[in-house]
Amino acid sequence: MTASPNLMSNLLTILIFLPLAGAFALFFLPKENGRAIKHFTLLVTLVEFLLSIPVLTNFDGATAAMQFTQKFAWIPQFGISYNVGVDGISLWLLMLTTFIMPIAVLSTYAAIEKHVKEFMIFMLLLEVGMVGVFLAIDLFLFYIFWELVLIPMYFLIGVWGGERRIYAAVKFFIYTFLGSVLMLVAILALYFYNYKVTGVYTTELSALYNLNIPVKMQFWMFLAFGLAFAFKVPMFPFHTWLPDAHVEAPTAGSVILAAVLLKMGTYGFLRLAMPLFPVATFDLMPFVTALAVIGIIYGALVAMVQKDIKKLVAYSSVSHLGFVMLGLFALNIEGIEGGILQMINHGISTGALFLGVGIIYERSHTRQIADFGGIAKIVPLFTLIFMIVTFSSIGLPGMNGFVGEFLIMLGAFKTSQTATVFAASGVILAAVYMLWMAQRVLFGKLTNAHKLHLTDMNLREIAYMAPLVLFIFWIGIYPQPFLRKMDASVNAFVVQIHAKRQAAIAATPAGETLLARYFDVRK
Amino acid sequence: MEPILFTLFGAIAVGGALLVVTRKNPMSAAISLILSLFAVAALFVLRQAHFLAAIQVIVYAGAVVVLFIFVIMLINVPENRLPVEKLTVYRLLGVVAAGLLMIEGAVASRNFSAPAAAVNEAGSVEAVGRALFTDYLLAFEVTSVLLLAAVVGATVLAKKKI
Amino acid sequence: MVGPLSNIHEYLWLILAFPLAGVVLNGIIALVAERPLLLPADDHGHDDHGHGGHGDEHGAHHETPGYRKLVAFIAPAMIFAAFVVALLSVIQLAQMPAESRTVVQTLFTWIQSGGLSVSVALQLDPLSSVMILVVTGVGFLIHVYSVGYMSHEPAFARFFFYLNLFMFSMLTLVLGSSYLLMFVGWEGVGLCSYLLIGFWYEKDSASTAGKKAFVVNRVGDFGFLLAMFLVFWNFGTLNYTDVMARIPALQHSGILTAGLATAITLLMFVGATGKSAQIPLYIWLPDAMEGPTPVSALIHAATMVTAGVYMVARSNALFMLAPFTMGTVAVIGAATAIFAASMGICQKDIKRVLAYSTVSQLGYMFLACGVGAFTAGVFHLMTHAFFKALLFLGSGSVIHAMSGEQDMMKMGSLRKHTPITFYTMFIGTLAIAGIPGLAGFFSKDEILWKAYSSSHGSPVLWAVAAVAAGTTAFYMFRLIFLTFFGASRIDKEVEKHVHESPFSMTIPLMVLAVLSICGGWIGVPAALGGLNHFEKWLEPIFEGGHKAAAVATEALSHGATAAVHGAAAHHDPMEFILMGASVAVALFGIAIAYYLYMVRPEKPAKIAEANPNLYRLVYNKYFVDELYEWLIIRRIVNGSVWLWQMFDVQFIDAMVNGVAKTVRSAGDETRKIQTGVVGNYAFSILLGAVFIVGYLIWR
Amino acid sequence: MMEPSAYLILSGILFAIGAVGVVARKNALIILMSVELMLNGVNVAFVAVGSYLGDPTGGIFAFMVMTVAAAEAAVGLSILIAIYRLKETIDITELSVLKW
Repeated sequence: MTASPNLMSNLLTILIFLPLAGAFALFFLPKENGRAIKHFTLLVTLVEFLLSIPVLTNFDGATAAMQFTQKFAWIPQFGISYNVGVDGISLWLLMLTTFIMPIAVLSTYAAIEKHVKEFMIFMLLLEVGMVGVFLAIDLFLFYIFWELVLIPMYFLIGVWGGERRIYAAVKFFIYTFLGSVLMLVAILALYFYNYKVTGVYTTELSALYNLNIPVKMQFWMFLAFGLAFAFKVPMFPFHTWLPDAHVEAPTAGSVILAAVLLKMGTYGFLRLAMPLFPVATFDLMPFVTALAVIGIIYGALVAMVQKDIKKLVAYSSVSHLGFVMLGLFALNIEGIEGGILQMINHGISTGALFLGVGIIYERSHTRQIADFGGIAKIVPLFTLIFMIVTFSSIGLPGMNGFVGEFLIMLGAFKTSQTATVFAASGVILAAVYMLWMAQRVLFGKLTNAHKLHLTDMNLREIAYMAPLVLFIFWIGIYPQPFLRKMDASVNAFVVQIHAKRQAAIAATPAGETLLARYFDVRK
Repeated sequence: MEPILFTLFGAIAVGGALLVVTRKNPMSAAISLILSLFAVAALFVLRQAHFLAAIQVIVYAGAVVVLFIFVIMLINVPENRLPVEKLTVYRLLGVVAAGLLMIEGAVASRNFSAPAAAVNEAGSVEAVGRALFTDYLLAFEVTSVLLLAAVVGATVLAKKKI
Repeated sequence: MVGPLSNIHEYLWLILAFPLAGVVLNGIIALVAERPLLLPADDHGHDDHGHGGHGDEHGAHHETPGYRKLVAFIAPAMIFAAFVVALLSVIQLAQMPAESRTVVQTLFTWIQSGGLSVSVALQLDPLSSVMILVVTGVGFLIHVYSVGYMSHEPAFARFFFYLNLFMFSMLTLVLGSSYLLMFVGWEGVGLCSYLLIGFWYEKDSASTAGKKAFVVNRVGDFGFLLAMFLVFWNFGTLNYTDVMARIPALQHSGILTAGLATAITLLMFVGATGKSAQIPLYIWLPDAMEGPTPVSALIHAATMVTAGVYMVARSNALFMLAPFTMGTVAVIGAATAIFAASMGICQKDIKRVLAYSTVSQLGYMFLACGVGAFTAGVFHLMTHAFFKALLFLGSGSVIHAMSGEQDMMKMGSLRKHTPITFYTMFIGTLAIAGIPGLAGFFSKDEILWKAYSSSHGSPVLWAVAAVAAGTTAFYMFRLIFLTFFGASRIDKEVEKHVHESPFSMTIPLMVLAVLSICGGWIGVPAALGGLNHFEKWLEPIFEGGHKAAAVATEALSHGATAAVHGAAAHHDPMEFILMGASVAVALFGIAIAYYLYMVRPEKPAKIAEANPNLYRLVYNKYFVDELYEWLIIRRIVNGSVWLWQMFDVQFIDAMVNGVAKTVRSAGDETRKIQTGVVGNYAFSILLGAVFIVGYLIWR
Repeated sequence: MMEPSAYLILSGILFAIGAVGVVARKNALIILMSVELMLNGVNVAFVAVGSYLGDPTGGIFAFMVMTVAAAEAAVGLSILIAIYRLKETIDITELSVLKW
């Protein structure tokens, strides 16, 4: 690749703002011409994806430093700068976002008929926010993008959703917004604390990482940040917005929601909550781990008894994201790499599941499991792909889900054996709910054929499912390229938080309890 | 001399004001308003603000109140359709609150004292005119715009059909 | 050897590559050629052609499409190629010195993260060589058989796609050089088992059985996974060779205690009970008979279900360190053997009898492992693969002849119609019953003897196993008598079509029959004057375990290993007595079967009538399925519904909505301040002014 | 010479009386007149303080207030006329469209 150095240094900025330019350009397309609008959006997202490939190929996996950084002052009075960069942690999430967007757009070709222009503008705005979140290395900038994501998704659900779309959209918005507000408070507190200590106003992450925040303060800030991210992930018991949002959202919305938006929560933990507040991270680890494990089992159990396929997949997300959280909070390389990989895996597998549900929903206009049965006979190709995706979601070796889950549980096992034992039972339950669903939808006697109007996948659908299936196998069989790119960053991350924690322990008087540290309770 | 005249015109102004807020018939209230305004104009004279006193009479008594009277006659609400107003707790509370504000105003102005050698020419036509066309020229011009807007607005609002 | 094949071990990967090529080719054919077939243009595709094996009633043979011929060639050919490579590899392995008979071929690094580094690497050693020969050999025969058996199946290519995928997974399982790769194969065969059991997915019972198999296997995998984690965090590796090599050091440093070994091995054994259908996870295997019969033969008799035994044998060094686990394995094995055998007595479905028999025989293998006689376990694994595959294929041939009928009560006198099937099956039955001279006798007898004589064994285990052997002989001969002898109870309509199967099916039967006779001769025990090549072949694998156990018991190397070998070499007269006893028990079982089903055929029904409750209990498999259903599944489902409806919706969501409602109603109340009357607003302003001025004055 | 506070207190009284009229009356015409009263009260304060300080600004402010008062009266009364045409009432308690 002979990209000019100029392009390289501006690449991330281009990636962030290209969709914005696309959205702006969409204003000038006639709204009657839905086809053209769809094609144009697809083109924009494809170009975005192609532009993100140089980031991947030129990314140096040997260093933990931020790469492709670009920085200029934005509000210098407050020390706020436009500052973007990518490292081994955000790299794959960026790639996932740019990869999943064209697929999501392609999936709307038949599904979205009304207000196509507005839909596509929101899709592109959403991409701006998502890419921005993963690339921002300035706290303020991060927050801006973080909030920016909410608005388009709110409209995607609220305008193009199902019957209870308004309820779902408002619930989604308020739920996640509540968390964001808490985070904003913590950001301000951190900002002023940093000023107090260093005398400099800055929101730059690299500067804030170096702070030695008092443990008590860490505790509360971690809670504030953590809550914001936990809402987004979503962790048990803050998950109830997810099934509603997923069920009501249009297919493309569900795909993006599952594939990328949820990852923003886990990414937030990794980028902000954990490295900024390492001591609190360690001290609250058992608590988070417990919630993660509860989420795994709870999500699986509740998914098992759902009657709506989309809701089932939504609850399965709760379970899978529980695995991701378990891995991240294993706080060792295996767990965190597994966690990051599992974020990607979940994006691919669950995204594909939602696409699959969308394919049959477009034809039959029902998502009730009971309405289907035996459709394998009339849609064999769909069945094949859906089963591949199902098994990927179950975590069958040779497919992507296994590598992630295995690393996660391997890592978590070192940290907490009990948690892992329970988490591993989630593996059993995953097989139960996915296969039960597959059986009831795909297999058995074909009873409802005339009502369902099912036809097998068309070329367009094959075109967007095929890359997902490819990656399902690629990550499953040869995950090395994926793992190697994140090695250095994850290594540095683990070393850093462990070192900080050790320092904090050394600074703590012997015999002081956790409670004492946080609540000034002396024995 | 000033205290006597002040007391006299002050009493007329307050009395007229009281009549304004207590009359049931708007026409009586309007007439009482003229009384009060004239008394205030007299007070302005007492403070050597001749220009403002003149304006007070011309603009207020001459224009504004006349406008009121015109409107009263124009819409000509029959006596029996005037709002019935009884003494309620809410009204009393309003009186109490206004009284409190008055007391607070009195307390606040208690310590106000003028500089010893005050030039009492500030309110003269010349002084006001000079200030108006130098320092406050922009404000003056903007005022004219405001009045124009009011004229247009009033016309548009009061028209039956636009 | 010379030439390009001078070192066949460099081509080990071919053993996997051939079946994989089959998978790809058959998959493409299935997608391209068969997909349009499945799409119903109109309703004519809707009639019930679910059972491929008995499509005769469809009448006239259509011209076999070309792609079917292609599939019929590719699938067995690939397996045969793999078999050839496997055979050559093993021959070369045998030429190497006994101590160095471990060949590892690393293909590429699979997962590397932190301390974990797992390569995709193949390991050929005596144990895996036995396994690959059995898997590819028997697998090839069954592929050939399937070509005939499935000839009427519309989804012909899909079937072989699955079957080749299974071979690939199974070979990964046995050839993988680390626990993780074993797990890959382990889950892979589970997947294929799921797909093949549910092959006729339109039958609800089939897809349910497939799902059940997968889920129950997953329960076992749960244990396997945890065992792997324990191994990794204590040994720092998942490779067999490294794990084995590190045992002494870890024992020395006190990390590898009996407790840890027990934990690891018990968890592994949980995995084994799932895969190899032992108590309490055996329940999926009988249901797995919903799959096509060749599948039952290949997966649910000869190969996949023995994976648990392979795993235990593979980890023998760890198991030997955990006496408690050994005891558990032995007891579970013995209990499964007798329990499953008793369930086999009353079954009417010919395949279900064989299924319970398989469970029972697997119990023997675990019993062997549990008493430390891993060689005997693996030996029985091999002979069982021969005769059980034979029996299943034979039953398939019977079913084929009977146009899909599986109920033995509707058979009888088939001997005349299907002589080849009869004779081969009869040989298989003799073998499983433990008649001296046939394969089953040697392996089973060795297990019985070890159950008695080994330091881990006991007379009780022997007695249980012997009774189970007698029971086995009884129900297997019951099967033979009911099916092939006596008066015909066949439907008149069906009887017209009864015929011997084509050669593609009978030849594999004959080959397997030969193997069922001779297969045991390589392991004739020394007591009978044999050389027991088999034990010598596997010795390098199992001596590690004995050494480790010896270290654990502080009785240092030479004494203990000598003792173990001494026991094998020592000719105990007891061995002959017990041998005789077990043969007698088997003959007794056969005699009872003869009496009940040949001499007095009306008697069994009477016995059943006389003990209705007992009969119901046994016939319904002790209601274990129902117990699980009631005790576990119903609880979990109801609990989940509760969690969803009550906890999720009524509690969490109610709280969320409650907050929203509170805010809303608060707004509802406060908006009433807005009266719309100007004076009231003015009053608020006035009040505000009062307060602000008041504050400014008196602050 | 008069104490300046006397003017200020008078101003306060006029303002308060006007305020009472605004708050307590229902007749829209009277409310508008009361507003004029309040403005007048304020004017008294402006003029008095301006003259005591010898600063013409007080007068200027009073002048501005008067202008605004005139404009306000004109617009307010025309609104009143429009409302009366529409609703046939000048009772502000009946003009509560903005309620809730």
